Amino acid sequence: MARTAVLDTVDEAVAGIEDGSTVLVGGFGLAGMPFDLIDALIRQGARDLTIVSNNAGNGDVGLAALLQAGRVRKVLCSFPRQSDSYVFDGLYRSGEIELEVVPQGNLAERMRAAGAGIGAFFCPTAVGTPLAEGKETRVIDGREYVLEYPIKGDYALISAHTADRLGNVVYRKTARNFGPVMAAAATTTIVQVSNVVETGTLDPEAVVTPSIYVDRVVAVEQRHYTVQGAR
Amino acid sequence: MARTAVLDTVDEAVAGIEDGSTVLVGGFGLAGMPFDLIDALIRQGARDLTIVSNNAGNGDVGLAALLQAGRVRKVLCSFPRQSDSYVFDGLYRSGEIELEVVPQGNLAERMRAAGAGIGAFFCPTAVGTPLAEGKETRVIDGREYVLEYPIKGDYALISAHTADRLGNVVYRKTARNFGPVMAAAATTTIVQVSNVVETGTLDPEAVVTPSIYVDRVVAVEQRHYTVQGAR
Amino acid sequence: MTVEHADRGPLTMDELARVIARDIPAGSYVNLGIGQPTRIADHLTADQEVVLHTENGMLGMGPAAHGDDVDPDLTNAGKAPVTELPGASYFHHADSFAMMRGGHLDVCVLGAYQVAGNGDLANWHTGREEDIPAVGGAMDLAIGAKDVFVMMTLFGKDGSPKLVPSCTYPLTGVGCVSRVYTDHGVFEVGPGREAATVLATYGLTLADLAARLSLPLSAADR
Amino acid sequence: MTVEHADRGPLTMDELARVIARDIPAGSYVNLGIGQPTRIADHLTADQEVVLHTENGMLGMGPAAHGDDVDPDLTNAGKAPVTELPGASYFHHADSFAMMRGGHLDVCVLGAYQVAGNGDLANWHTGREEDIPAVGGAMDLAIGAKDVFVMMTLFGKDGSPKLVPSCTYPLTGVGCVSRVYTDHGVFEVGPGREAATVLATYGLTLADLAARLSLPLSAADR
Repeated sequence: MARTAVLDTVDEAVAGIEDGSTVLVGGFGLAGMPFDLIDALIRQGARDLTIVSNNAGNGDVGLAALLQAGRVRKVLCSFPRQSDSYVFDGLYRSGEIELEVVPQGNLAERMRAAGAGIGAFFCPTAVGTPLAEGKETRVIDGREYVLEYPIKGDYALISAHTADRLGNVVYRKTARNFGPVMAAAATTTIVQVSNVVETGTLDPEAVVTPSIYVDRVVAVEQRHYTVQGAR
Repeated sequence: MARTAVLDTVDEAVAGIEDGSTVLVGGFGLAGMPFDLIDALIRQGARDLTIVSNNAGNGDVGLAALLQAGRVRKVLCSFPRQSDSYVFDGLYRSGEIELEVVPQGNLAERMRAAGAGIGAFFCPTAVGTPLAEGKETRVIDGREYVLEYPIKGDYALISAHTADRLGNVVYRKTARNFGPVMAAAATTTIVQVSNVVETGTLDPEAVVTPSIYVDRVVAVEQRHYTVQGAR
Repeated sequence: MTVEHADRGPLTMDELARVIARDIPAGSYVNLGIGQPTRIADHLTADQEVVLHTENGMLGMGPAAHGDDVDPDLTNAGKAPVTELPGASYFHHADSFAMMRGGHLDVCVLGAYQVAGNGDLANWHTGREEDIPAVGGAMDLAIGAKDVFVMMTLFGKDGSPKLVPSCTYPLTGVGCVSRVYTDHGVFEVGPGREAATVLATYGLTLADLAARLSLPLSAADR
Repeated sequence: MTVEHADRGPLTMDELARVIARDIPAGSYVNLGIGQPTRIADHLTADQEVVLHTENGMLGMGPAAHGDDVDPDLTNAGKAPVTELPGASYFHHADSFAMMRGGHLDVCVLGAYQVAGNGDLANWHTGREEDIPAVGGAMDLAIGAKDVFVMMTLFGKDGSPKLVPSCTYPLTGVGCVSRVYTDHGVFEVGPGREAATVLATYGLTLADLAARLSLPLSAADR
């Protein structure tokens, strides 16, 4: 990966994201959602994006705002339909966006496989369900499995708690969620954090995403939002 | 898994290990080697064991002592031959022990698959080498992979640094090595630690092996040994 | 012997949650699905020492958070704010679902649209064309615990049974449910059974249930 | 243009280590295999900001530990005591090999018995019946970095070349090596090439090398 760049603005952090890119977007609902990087991506203007994220946006912020701006061609996610996913719902019903529903654990494991150099894996999830239709299956040791392939990203946008200047990252509580998996699954990983600290400050035993997976870091002001619904 | 048992002696900790069991033994060379549990296993008497470990014993302590006691039928490991692996070498040359050599990363990933419920995975390691002979291969996205299967353990013997009474575990430095992977890959996981602390003392962000993977914990006195060669 | 509680009405959801809580073995690691199963947490006793898993990446989840305890970085799988108990640990999504898929959880309790006598589960999709499909962790949870319990009403709003000979809704998992807890009775189901075993009834007799359900039932042995 | 250093002897292993160290791009994540490649660390400069990976579970490995700094819990892949640099991190074996196998390391430098012009590598087994096979992380390392360099003497003790048209020893990896650093010259190799490109010679001319090696060589373009 080469040295991690510690940048001053989110706009520098998302520079160069090409039209047609596959972008992994962290977060589970609002926890760990990289709002500032997404806002910058909207300003940056890349379009025809494929977004991989657990959800398909809440209210009209974050991912929902990116969708509303018409930049997204396709969404891979586990749970698009939420009480406040009206932006996605509208685009989907009018046929303006493609959807691939992936079980949440498969979403995580398929990205893990991409980061770990695994070509494909036999997974017990979804056997015998509509989400396994058309997929290769095999019985191993008496149990049936479905063959699943990696999901790689061109970019990952992640929100975390603290990074050191070398690019090591730690998260906070359940906001960790998809961050470490996406960081390893993308060619270029961009992380927004609340704090950038000197290298040597983080406990080496407690680093969650080692710097090798992190290409760009940018500090953002902590955002206050209510837990359910829009900020 | 049910509640983790915090035991007083290593002999209680290894009680019940049956003849013919597959035992995953942590450690990379001497770092993270569960010496006290292995010594207890020798006293316990189980035989006809299959041992999965990175090496096949150093000097005449730990795994080497277990081998010397004639309790091991087969070893799966990545690197049996070392400067001080004379016990294994002798048994192997006289045909008294079976050996399956597994590339180190495959050893780790195959145990990871066992713990993660993956039926098999396509792996790029060893393609075109003698260690892939007779194995299923497949070209995915232009790259060739070998199909690898999980390695499950009946028991795992692990050395770690600290456990809380609930069974959460943290390690020290590179002695972490195979511990977390083996803990998840075994039906019954037994961990020797230098310290048992009250539940709530470990930082939840820094727990490496969550209690769900740990069945038995026992505190042992810290052992002083020189890094290369016997203690 | 099936325990028949015909002298009372069906269980409320809260009473049902208490029944399930009592059946969860001490020391278990448990995932409570979003919706009704979440209530079970309120009925687990401290000396059961049950550890709750939430699939977004935590063991040792505590009760719902209120007021100043709300932390946007600490939510459950339903995205509601929760708290952290002593002995908690955090991990990422791949590790969290590996924990489930690897069979390390003792019990998972899920809601359902339908459960079949062979243990098939349907709880993710109504099958209606106009509904946007959304699966979340349902399929991973369905195959991911040693015991998968279902908590649901026995009958739908239209009176049709939700415990059925064969699911008509799209499946979440095949043969994965071992026990079905409902307001009108508790049932053991699973692959290879000739009949669902009725462990208890509430507000109806075993005979009443047999008349209203179209799958074979049998009384419990003990 | 191949740089010919025919007016001097072959490189010592220490000089060779310095040559390799200079060629490692600044900011790289690098794994140095056990044996000779370990020496390269001594020649990396601070402003290169190279981060060393050791496959037993660490990034940010520092120099060898001596005396009171020896910690039995902190060793490298050769099981020798090492130190920790600021910004280090520890991880378990599956994560460590995922890091390699996933192609995240920039450079890996390995020793070898033989390298072929097509990039095939043989460095784990002599192929002799009586030798106990032991592979360690060799096969994972061979396929696990963006660039795999080999550091070796060009000729064996019996004078036979170790850079060969085709490996006769059991393979470690297929077409995985991109560059071969030896005491007598530096070569670019890899799948699909008609000839190994000679970047530099030491103690011999390009013509000398062509005479002593049995694989096709070509001069460097620039």
